[in-house]
Amino acid sequence: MIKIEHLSKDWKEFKINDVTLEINEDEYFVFLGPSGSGKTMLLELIAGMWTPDSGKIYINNQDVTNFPPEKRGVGFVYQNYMLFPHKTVFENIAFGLNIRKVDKKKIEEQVGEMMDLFGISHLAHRLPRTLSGGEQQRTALARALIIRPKVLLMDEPLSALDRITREELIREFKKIHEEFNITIIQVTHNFDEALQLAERIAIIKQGTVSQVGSTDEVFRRPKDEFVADFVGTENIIRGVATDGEENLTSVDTGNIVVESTEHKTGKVHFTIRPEAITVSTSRITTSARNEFKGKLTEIYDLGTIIKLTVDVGEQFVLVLTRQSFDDLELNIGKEVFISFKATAVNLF
Amino acid sequence: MIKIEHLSKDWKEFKINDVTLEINEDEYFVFLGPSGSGKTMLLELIAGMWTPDSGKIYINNQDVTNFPPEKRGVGFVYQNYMLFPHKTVFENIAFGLNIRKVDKKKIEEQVGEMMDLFGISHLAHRLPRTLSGGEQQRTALARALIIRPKVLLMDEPLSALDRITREELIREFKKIHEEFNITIIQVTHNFDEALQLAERIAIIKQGTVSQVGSTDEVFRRPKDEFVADFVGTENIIRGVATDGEENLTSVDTGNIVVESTEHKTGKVHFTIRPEAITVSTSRITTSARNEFKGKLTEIYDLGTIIKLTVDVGEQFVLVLTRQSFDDLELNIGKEVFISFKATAVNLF
Amino acid sequence: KYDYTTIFFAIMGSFLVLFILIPILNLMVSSNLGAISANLHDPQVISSLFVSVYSALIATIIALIFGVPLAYILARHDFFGKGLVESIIDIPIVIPHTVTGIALLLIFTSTGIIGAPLSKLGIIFTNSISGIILAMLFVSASFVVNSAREGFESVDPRMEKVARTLGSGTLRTFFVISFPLALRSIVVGAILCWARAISEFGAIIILAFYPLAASTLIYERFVQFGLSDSTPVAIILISICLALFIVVR
Amino acid sequence: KYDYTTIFFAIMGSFLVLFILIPILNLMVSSNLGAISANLHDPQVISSLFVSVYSALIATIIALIFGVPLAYILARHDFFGKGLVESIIDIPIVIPHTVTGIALLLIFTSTGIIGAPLSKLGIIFTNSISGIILAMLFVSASFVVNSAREGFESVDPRMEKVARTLGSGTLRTFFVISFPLALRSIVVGAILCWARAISEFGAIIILAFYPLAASTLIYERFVQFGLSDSTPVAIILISICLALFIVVR
Repeated sequence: MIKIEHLSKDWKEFKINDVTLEINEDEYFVFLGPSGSGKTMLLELIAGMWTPDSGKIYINNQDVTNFPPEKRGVGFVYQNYMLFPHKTVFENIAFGLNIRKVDKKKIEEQVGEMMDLFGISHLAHRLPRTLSGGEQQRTALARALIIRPKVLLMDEPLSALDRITREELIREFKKIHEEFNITIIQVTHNFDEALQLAERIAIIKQGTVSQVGSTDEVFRRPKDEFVADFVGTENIIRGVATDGEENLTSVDTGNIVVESTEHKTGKVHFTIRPEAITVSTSRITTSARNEFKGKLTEIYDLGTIIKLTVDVGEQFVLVLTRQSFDDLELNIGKEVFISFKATAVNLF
Repeated sequence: MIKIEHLSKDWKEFKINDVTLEINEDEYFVFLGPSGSGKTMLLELIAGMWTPDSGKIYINNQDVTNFPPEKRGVGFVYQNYMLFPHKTVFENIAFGLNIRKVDKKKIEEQVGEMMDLFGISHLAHRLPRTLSGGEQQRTALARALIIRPKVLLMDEPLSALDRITREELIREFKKIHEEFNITIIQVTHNFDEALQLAERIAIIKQGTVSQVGSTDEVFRRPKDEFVADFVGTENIIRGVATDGEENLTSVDTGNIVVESTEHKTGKVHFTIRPEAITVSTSRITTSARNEFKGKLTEIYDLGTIIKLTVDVGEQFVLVLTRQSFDDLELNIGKEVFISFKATAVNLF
Repeated sequence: KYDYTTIFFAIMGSFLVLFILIPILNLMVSSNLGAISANLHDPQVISSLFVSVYSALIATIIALIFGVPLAYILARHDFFGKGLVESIIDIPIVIPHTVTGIALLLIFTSTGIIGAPLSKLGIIFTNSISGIILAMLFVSASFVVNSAREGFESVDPRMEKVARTLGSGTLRTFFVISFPLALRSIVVGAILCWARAISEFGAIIILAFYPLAASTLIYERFVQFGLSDSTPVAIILISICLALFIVVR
Repeated sequence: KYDYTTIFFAIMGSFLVLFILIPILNLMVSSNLGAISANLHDPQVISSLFVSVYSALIATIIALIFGVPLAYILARHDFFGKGLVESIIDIPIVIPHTVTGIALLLIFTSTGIIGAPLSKLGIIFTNSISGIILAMLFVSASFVVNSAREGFESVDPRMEKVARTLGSGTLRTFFVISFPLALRSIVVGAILCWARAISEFGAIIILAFYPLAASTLIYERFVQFGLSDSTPVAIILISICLALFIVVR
């Protein structure tokens, strides 16, 4: 549906460097990356707000690289709403139809429908500055969708909103995505947002695409240290990998040997997600290939969950619920066992 | 140690309204509140950067209400570091000693010690703009601590930093708090930060203190809907409370009846923290007084943990680890049982 | 409530405020209403006021026509030589007024490189309203450019980008979004431009002593009849300027 | 690469840039080096340049002494009447120059309310350097105040607050933190103030025709001997101003 080929653009401190990417029809796609990674510029390039230095952009198999924004048929929603402050909510939403010289009665009808859909009909004659953040973002969405774009581009649409409004809008985004048969590309730096919304994710790092895949792939198999660190894997440990028995790889960190089902040799990093590690106070027999005895060195009370650091030669971070924590009667210095499956050890 | 009595200040959109508060010697105290709640102004009032409209501030039993900042003996650290950009790291840290006309050799010695403590000795002759956020904040801390203040005030000191630096600095704050025998008051809008650092918390809401207590108290027994919502309790449900049997209170929501060990009658709200709810696929016998059968309606994959919504007449949100989730083989529409103890039901 | 430093600074600052305020207030009260009203019936005064007000208005309109597009370019684009263009726009502020008159006269006199061809078309700049407008435009155009630019810079370019995605072309976006949102700044710039144009004297006196502009008339009266005869005209002119200044604020 | 709207706007904008640039360039090349060098040996030219440069310098120093504290107050405090003070500081920009001269003369002449007592002390403002300085200070002081104020506003007040908690009093904080960090803006303001002072003509010619300031000399030469004799002096004066202007940029 959208095909980006070797796209590059260098402007001031912003940079897009040889990005190639394909986004499928009706997909909910998320660009995830830290601030300053160029993800907003990539989105604006798709919308035609910049001329790329090189590369091509196709929408529906049509080369739109040199099309101005008004000819691309994309809707755009910004973090700060960018409503026209001198126009009412109604006039803002009607803007795209007025440009298209749509019949006045039809405009009223369509804008009315849109306002109903987003529950903002009562705000029709208010000016943007009198609205809450959530109301403004709904107006911005209605304004973008009324021209029935093939693609909806959203730049950090939730970042300026409070937690409750954010969750409401996440639900509305999902609804829009289903009801409008629309391709959505959303930019965010918030991994939780990406997890809740995206079908596929591209991790953007310094103007390049670091990894593309389903949320689960990116989350469970981060491709490099940057992705792992960005998506929040806590355990990143170095070691030397050698072929082990039973088709497994043994990784020697100097202090412990960890087994993995992945294949790689030489100097490697491995990651294990905190929730893949089980903790117990006595040695138990399970199917986990990796089991180590160590000392509990740190306890962080994070409210909903407790985060522990266990030293078994290497430091491992793991999480558990408060109830499990209470049941195990853990305290600092206590001797504990940790175990994790060889399939949970991700090498790179 | 610090006593605030009926303190009020009204300035532009900022407002402090009749705040009375006591902070103990060597306590790590946190002002927690949403942005715009006036928590920074409260901190700046303690530092003497404003003249209050009314009320008194005592430090060490001395009325300092009309003292200028330079006479209060407090250290101050801002979110954006506020290093003097035309001075080197060394000169920044030495500033307070230069003002005090300390002997030049002594200054070098003391600044050297401070820089060693924060691991920034190699940056001594660099200008602030060439430093990373973490390095700048360490310099700001060293600058504030070198004059050995009785009180250290910190305004969102971690908000501008990345996750890893934040965790490093949290450890250093704890170290400073122990080693310097200092009272620390920190302002934040981040509940996790408060949980990890604070001995006691004051929740600030629109210029007033909404609740004061140990982190655990505030977290487990939010006093009103604002606090509950702000600290992130997900289950807030309305009902009518009546005295039940066995010295318990029964709360009828219209759809279910929940039992609580707290005492209140009439229209109430109750909260249950998501991690206090257990989910199972078959009815099990436990000590939990509240057990309901319902349907799993929503699953949110949050990475480390899975968040479920279960409809048992009322909607309950609960969290569990990915492993438990996999073990229970849950999917949307599945019939499940939830249970929670009467002691976990908080009425207000 | 305030510390000594603030009080000391406030006292120092008051001197400057009073130094500007007192001569103006003193001027306003230093002539009787009879003299002012007599001057308001003097056809020479009326005609000179008309010359000043009208020329300043034309200069402002020309400054708007050419200055607003320039301001938009400066607010939205980075290009090679941008700093140079900005400097050129600001130069008239620092050029001595009589030098401005000499520089304009050299080029617009009927033998000058621009004046010669135009004089064949019957457009004469020496001692004509055109010359006054020319001098005024030169010294005042930067006010329109700088103020309009500030106005355009305060309009988030992403707002224009959104309008573009909604189907609006660049020119239409300018007229429907950017211009209305910057209008306040443009109007302020136009009024400042007008006031600066009316205040000019040095360049006008060299380029076009006649037809008498109000500021030239004040000078002529002062030289011929002395202070008391020039004061009423000064009061009338300053009143017009201050009225407009208050509108801006 | 650029769309039609941008190109059209750029063309419109160029007119204004050229309108300002061409007369200045033309002036710079319109006299031979011989005439300029002859004028540089003319004691009347040298003395008039000295009067302008010196008076502008004194006016700038006075503006700094009183303007910087005022700028700091305006940048840091909100008080009743602040808008009025800001307006008063900006008023000289919109007052016609000859009106400024009349207003100052009325009050500083030897029979004026301030001039009378000072004349008894031997300080005379009519036809003296003091008068020229007075006129210059009136029209140029706002540049120092506005630029210094911007400088102080760019210094985060929380930086001053931190310095206070470290034991530094308000005056010391001003000199050790605020002033050094705003210095660049203050210097820029001072140079603009100096350039505006040197450019003044209308107020000076009324208050103090003698001693001849450079801009007055240009006018006198123009009236007595015509365009070609005033041009070399104009070139010398504009060169000084442009040199300083380039320093500011």
